[in-house]
Amino acid sequence: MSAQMVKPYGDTMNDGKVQLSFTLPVEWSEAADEAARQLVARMGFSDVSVVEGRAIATGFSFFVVYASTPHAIDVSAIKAPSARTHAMSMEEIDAFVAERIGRKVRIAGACIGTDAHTVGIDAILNMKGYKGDYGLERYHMFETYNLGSQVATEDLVRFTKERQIDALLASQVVTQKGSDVRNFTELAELLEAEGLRDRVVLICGGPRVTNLMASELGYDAGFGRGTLPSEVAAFVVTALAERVRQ
Amino acid sequence: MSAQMVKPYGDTMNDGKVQLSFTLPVEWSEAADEAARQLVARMGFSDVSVVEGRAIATGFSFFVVYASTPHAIDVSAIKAPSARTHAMSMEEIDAFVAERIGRKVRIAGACIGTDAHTVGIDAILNMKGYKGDYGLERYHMFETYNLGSQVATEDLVRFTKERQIDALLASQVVTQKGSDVRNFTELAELLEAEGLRDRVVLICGGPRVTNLMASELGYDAGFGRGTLPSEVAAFVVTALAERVRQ
Amino acid sequence: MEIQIDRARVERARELAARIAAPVEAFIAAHSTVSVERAVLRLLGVDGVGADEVPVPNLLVDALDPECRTRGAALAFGRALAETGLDPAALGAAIADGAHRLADFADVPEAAARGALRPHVDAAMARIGERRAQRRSLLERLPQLPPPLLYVIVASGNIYEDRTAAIAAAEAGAQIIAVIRSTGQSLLDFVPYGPTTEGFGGTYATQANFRIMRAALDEVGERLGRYVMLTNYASGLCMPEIAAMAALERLDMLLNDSMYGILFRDINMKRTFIDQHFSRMLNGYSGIIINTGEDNYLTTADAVEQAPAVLASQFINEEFAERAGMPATQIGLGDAYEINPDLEDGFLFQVAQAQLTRQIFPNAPLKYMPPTKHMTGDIFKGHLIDALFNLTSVMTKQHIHLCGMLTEAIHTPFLGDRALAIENARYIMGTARHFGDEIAIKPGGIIERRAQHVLAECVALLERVADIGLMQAIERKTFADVSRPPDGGRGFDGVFARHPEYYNPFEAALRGAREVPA
Amino acid sequence: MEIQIDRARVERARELAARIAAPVEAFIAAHSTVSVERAVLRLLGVDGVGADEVPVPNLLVDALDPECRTRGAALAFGRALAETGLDPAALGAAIADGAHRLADFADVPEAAARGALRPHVDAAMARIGERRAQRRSLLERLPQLPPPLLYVIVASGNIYEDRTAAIAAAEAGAQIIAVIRSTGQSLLDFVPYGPTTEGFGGTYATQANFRIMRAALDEVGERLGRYVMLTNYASGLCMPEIAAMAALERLDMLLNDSMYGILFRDINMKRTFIDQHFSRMLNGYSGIIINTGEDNYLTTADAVEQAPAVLASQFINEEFAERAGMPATQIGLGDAYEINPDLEDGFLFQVAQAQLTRQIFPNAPLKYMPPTKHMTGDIFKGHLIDALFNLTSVMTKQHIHLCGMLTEAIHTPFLGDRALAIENARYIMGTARHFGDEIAIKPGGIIERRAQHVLAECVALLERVADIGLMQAIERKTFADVSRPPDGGRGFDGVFARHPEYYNPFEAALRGAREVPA
Ligand code: B12
Ligand code: B12
Ligand SMILES: Cc1ncc(COP(=O)(O)O)c(C=O)c1O
Ligand SMILES: Cc1ncc(COP(=O)(O)O)c(C=O)c1O
Repeated sequence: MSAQMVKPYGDTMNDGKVQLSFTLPVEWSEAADEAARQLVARMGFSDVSVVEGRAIATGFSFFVVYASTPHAIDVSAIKAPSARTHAMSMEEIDAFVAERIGRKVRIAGACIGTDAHTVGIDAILNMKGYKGDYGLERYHMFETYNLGSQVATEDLVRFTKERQIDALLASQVVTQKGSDVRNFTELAELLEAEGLRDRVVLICGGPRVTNLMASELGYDAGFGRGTLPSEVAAFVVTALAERVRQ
Repeated sequence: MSAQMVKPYGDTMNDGKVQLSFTLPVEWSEAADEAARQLVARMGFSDVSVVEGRAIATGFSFFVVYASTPHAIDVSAIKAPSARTHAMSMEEIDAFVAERIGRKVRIAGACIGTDAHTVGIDAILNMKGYKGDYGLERYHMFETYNLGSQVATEDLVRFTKERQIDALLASQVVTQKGSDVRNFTELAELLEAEGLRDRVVLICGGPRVTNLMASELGYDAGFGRGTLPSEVAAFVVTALAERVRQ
Repeated sequence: MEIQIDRARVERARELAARIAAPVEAFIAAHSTVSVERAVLRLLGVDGVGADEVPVPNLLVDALDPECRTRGAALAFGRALAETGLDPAALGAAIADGAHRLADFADVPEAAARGALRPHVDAAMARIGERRAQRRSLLERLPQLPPPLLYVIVASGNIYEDRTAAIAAAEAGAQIIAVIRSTGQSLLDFVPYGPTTEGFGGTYATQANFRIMRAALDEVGERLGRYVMLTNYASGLCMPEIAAMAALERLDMLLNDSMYGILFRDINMKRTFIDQHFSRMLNGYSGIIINTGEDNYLTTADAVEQAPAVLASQFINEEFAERAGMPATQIGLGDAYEINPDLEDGFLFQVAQAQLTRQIFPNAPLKYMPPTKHMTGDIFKGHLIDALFNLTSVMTKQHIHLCGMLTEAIHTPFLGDRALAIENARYIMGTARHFGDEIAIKPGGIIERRAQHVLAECVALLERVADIGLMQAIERKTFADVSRPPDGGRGFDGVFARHPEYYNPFEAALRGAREVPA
Repeated sequence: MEIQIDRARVERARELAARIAAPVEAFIAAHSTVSVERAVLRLLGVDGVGADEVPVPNLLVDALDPECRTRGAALAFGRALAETGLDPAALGAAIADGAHRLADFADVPEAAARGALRPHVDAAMARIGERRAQRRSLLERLPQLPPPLLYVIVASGNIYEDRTAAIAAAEAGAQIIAVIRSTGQSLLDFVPYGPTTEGFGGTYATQANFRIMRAALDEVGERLGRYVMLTNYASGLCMPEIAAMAALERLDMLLNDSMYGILFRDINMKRTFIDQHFSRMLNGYSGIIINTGEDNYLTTADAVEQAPAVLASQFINEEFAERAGMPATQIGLGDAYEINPDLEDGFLFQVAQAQLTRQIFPNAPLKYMPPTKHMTGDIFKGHLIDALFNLTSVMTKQHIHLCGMLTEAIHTPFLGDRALAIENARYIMGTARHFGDEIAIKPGGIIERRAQHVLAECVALLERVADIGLMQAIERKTFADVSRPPDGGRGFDGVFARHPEYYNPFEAALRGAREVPA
């Protein structure tokens, strides 16, 4: 594929226009505006325009800036395959499992670590589903376990072993101080240590998760904001069917 | 003065947090989000988080990003003196002129080039003034000429010569394609060429003008957004009084 | 939602507007302008440019001797048509390159001239009629979403970038696209020619640009299943010509005000009054909705104080438009959301003004302009001011809704800005869709008192104008705080008195078609 | 602005709430918990930590043998006080380091114990009374701006960064600062000690942190000429202790709900009911406004469907608070703006709910929570959703207004986010200050019908709960779609039946002071 370099677009191709905003811990003055301008210039931007600068508190000023970046990115070189590619309906998926796997698929999901944000994983698992798309519990050919929130990775791994889980779904919504990456990594390593990694389709999800990040963490797939249950189901069964074939 | 390095402040000193938004001329996909992430990383940011990425039209996607910049700026080294430093009331200024200059000061203002945005320069000149601060026409010791909009620099220079203007106020609101800088420069050069530059206090203004930019363009002062007439008046009379003294 | 207003005051305002317009109309009837004549030639089929890019219609009208001009360009041109047997386009070209001179045909009898014009007049009327019918059938097949109709501007200077931007905006939900003109085009006494790619703060209005944009919007309209309207500017020295071009290229709206050019562009008032009349006759027939420019009173002075002037201008614009034969449904009177955002209860005043306008002009497709003056570099706050503007619009059932841009104080809109602006309008207008229907305004409260005050002050203002006459009133700074002398300003040299035998074939045709009151 | 609602239905709901609360109250009266006992010790003056950072109140209560515990920690402690002659702090320390054992004083007569406690009980009551008086006089001298009172959170994890953030927010216009607790603190069965700088998604609630923040806000309040309120969380396993600490450090508000911990933190229901009662007795006396947690129903399930549950919970919270002796003016019932922004007319539903709550609880300082669930990474749209939330709040006269953050879906607020959020609220609430007073709601319209529907459904729900009993109802998933068994959940082991001779000196003192119904 030939390179396809793109730059941010304001109103003309390749103008490189970007909007920025930030707070500086300085008292506002015209010099503070100038400091903001020089700071953005130092970041490598040109045509820096500080369009707003004002005091927001004693010792703090807020800025809005427009500027042009010289950087471009070759979009043809981006490797970020989506996990959401196998579009299938619930009925199709059930039929697919019946035919290609020939038994119920066992799926377990949990919000791991100290994270208590279950709404996202519930949206994937609960009957009701998400945005009109039914959750995995509703699939005839799935046996679904929702372990809830704040599930320790050890407990999840033990459960996986005991119940011979086929697909494991881990959720992380809190991302502060990298807790999501830490917990996901811990889970993958523990599965590996227990010799279970190859036996499960391992999936992570959450609003900041990307499929790329998931594969870097050793997961089979990652699902981000707006994921629909059927997208996850389709991925799981396709991946399982491939293993069956091998 | 010792160096005072500051970085953008999110919620902790020196976290370097910056918000960005931009459009890329690419169809939205998860790979587009990744392209946005890599692009911002290429700009030199770390901890890049693409918190929003979506199609806004065929072939265009919009992104909101949070990231940390490694750059800091030494605010103690910023040289950007303000022109708004001599706080005086209208009455004080009139008294100052009477005492220190001893005659009425002749001031001319105009919106130069093809710019027709007179609201700003009118705010400085007209009786009524701006935000409760009277305009220069109201000062007893000023003789004020408002030449209006779209005034060619030659006409303004001719007028300056004919009426022996003491202070010249030029406004530029339209900044597209650098027209403001071009027009301001033209005016300064023409005054120079006519040998008038040293005889006038030369001031520029407009929403994107800074005092620093003004001095780089060879002006005595520059006034930006939110300028009050009395700030301009105070600068003019102080500068004139200094010339008288010299 | 309804405000109690004194209907007698509204009646009185309309009476006064009629008294104000009548003498001006008499003046209009006795005069013409170079731009009216050029518009007539354009309608007949004259187009193209000669040496130095001067448009052929200009070459022709400029070539008329003063006496001949007073009879109208049509007669002179008709004589040449009769004699040469050429079609109008070819004849125009021939005159432009010196192969013929209009003066050479002075002896051709007037009846022959009229006869030679007839088929071309009929053809033009038919073509415009077709455009109008086409719009109607497209709108039936590809219905728009219910109003407020989201309207955005494109302004890159390059018609091809504008096209990209317009398509993107339509996809995002825009229903009307306006191509902003390059700075100062309104002061040019000619219309530039051909597709253009270099404008300043906007893109030149040319017939070719109209065509490019119309084609793009028709295409995206088919794809989206809803008709996307196209707008341009007919203010300025070439008002009638742009109205003619817009009619031919099926634009749907035109900025067109009876006084804007006088007050805000220092165009001669007589020139403006005559030009607006003929352009509005054309707009009426071509089904184009005009957008008046009352928002300009609010951007240049205090919006709370200027409210009565806005209403007065709306009455005057309505009156002039009706006298040119326009139905209320094509008179897009302007208003704007320009009150200082930091004024306590400013929102209530905005609601009062918007609802007052809605009630006084129930059939007008009101054009509601967004906050501009008080927008700053604080794009976050700007987005909020736009949100309350959007809310006011949907509450008071405005018709043409210009989407405010969070970057208004910064640059002409980026593609992404437009997407955010449309998102803003769609969110607010969806979540509060029927809010206006669900509430009643408290009798005697802040909102109602404000509306009544504005109406009362407007009547007082119109009384003063009616007393001294509109031209005098404009000279005496009654509007927008500027004084314009009747014979000053740009374009006065293009105004001339009609000879008793003056002939403009379209005037009669348009009157016939629309039964314009004489 | 007023919605027609069926007052009989409101009466009925209150009757039902009383029927629901009565048996629970009887249960409460017969039980106590470890946290209640620790709170008693804290009020007496016991503080500090022993080995392994275990708080002294925990060491003491854990040291009581089960039988002795049923009579209340006060008696055992009183015996030791009487015998040793130490003051409570010194005695606590002595027991913590093993110099004394509570069991050693079992023989001291009860009357002596009560006598030894008396001066310390009086001193605690006096100190809390002083704090309350101090608040009142500060509020007189440094009056707040009129409501909605802008409330923002700080949540850096480090009390000193929080202090910086709080001062900045107050300067920007915030009137109430809440320090969000570190994740999971509500599940700790002790209160951490001392100033803390490492929290996760929030900062630990400790008495030292309360003091640091109180001092900072008092200082900025003096500077700004308006009192700035401080809030923290009393929910969780240590509700009574935090209420005690907050009373002593002059916090102004506390998150405190009669069912939140049960439903959303899986805390044992008996523990919660007992704890909320004693903590509310304290809150009542200390003048602290409680904030209930109905917003949680809306963030975890569909906001349109959950509206009746929210109202039902408000009635139940009101009833329990009144039974603990709280006046209506201290019962900050919760609500939230959580309807899907893309729902047509969703804004009308929000207005209906907010106005309904306002009318049913006219004297409650309602706490209005911002949109959170439907906030996304699109900060521009998020800012708009917050704007309509702000508008709804000022229209319906909410009292405690949590400012929504445009970055809600992204991170705990940055300093700049808070400034933008406050700017949003101030702009909207200024420009639309009296809008709510200026409009009437259409009878029988969408808004009114929605309000009536929610009320009717709420009554139906309360009928069901009254029939089966609150504990049973919770077990049967009546609230928030979760089932909690009466003896399940965290902290059940800390619940115990009172001995007939159980003694809690503050219960009597608080009842005396506020004439709490028995
Ligand atoms: C609701 C909510 C809560 C509720 C949670 C209730 C519950 N039972 O889940 C309550 C009130 C309890 C809560 C508490 C807290 N919260 Co909270 N909360 C939110 C909120 C408002 C919405 C989250 C949500 O439900 N989104 C809706 C769901 C459907 O979206 P989703 O999670 O992205 O899920 C979708 C996809 O991501 C994907 N997905 C998610 N998981 C998975 C897993 C798999 C395997 C797959 C395939 C897909 C998938 O599919 C879903 C459907 O498309 C967010 C703000 C926001 N708007 O995002 C803050 C937010 C997440 N909370 C936050 C914080 C800090 C907290 C607290 C720590 C605050 C405190 N100090 O007490 C506590 C901590 C609790 C804990 N121990 O984790 C922060 C996190 C900051 C960060 N980035 O780290 C946020 C962003 C708010 C903020 N700005 O401060 N919270
Ligand atoms: C009002 C307005 C108009 C009015 C102007 C009426 C008039 N008589 O001035 C009208 C409608 C005519 C107009 C037309 C156009 N406008 Co205009 N307009 C604005 C608007 C909304 C407000 C400007 C304003 O009045 N601000 C209020 C005054 C008080 O502020 P100010 O100018 O900053 O002045 C203060 C200070 O800067 C300072 N100051 C200013 N000058 C001077 C001089 C001196 C010596 C000193 C000491 C101080 C000083 O003191 C003032 C008081 O504090 C802005 C958007 C915005 N919100 O800023 C767009 C804006 C300036 N316009 C714009 C454009 C593109 C145009 C047009 C080209 C559009 C077109 N294609 O037709 C035309 C061009 C006209 C022309 N030839 O210049 C762009 C400019 C983009 C850019 N950065 O280059 C803007 C930013 C809008 C946009 N986003 O597209 N406009
Ligand atoms: C009626 C009308 N015409 C035209 C314009 C555009 O300005 P110009 O005169 O540059 O065409 C405006 C802009 O505000 C307007 O309101
Ligand atoms: C009543 C109540 N208490 C406490 C909290 C805070 O949560 P935690 O249980 O972590 O203290 C909330 C948050 O929504 C609440 O509504």
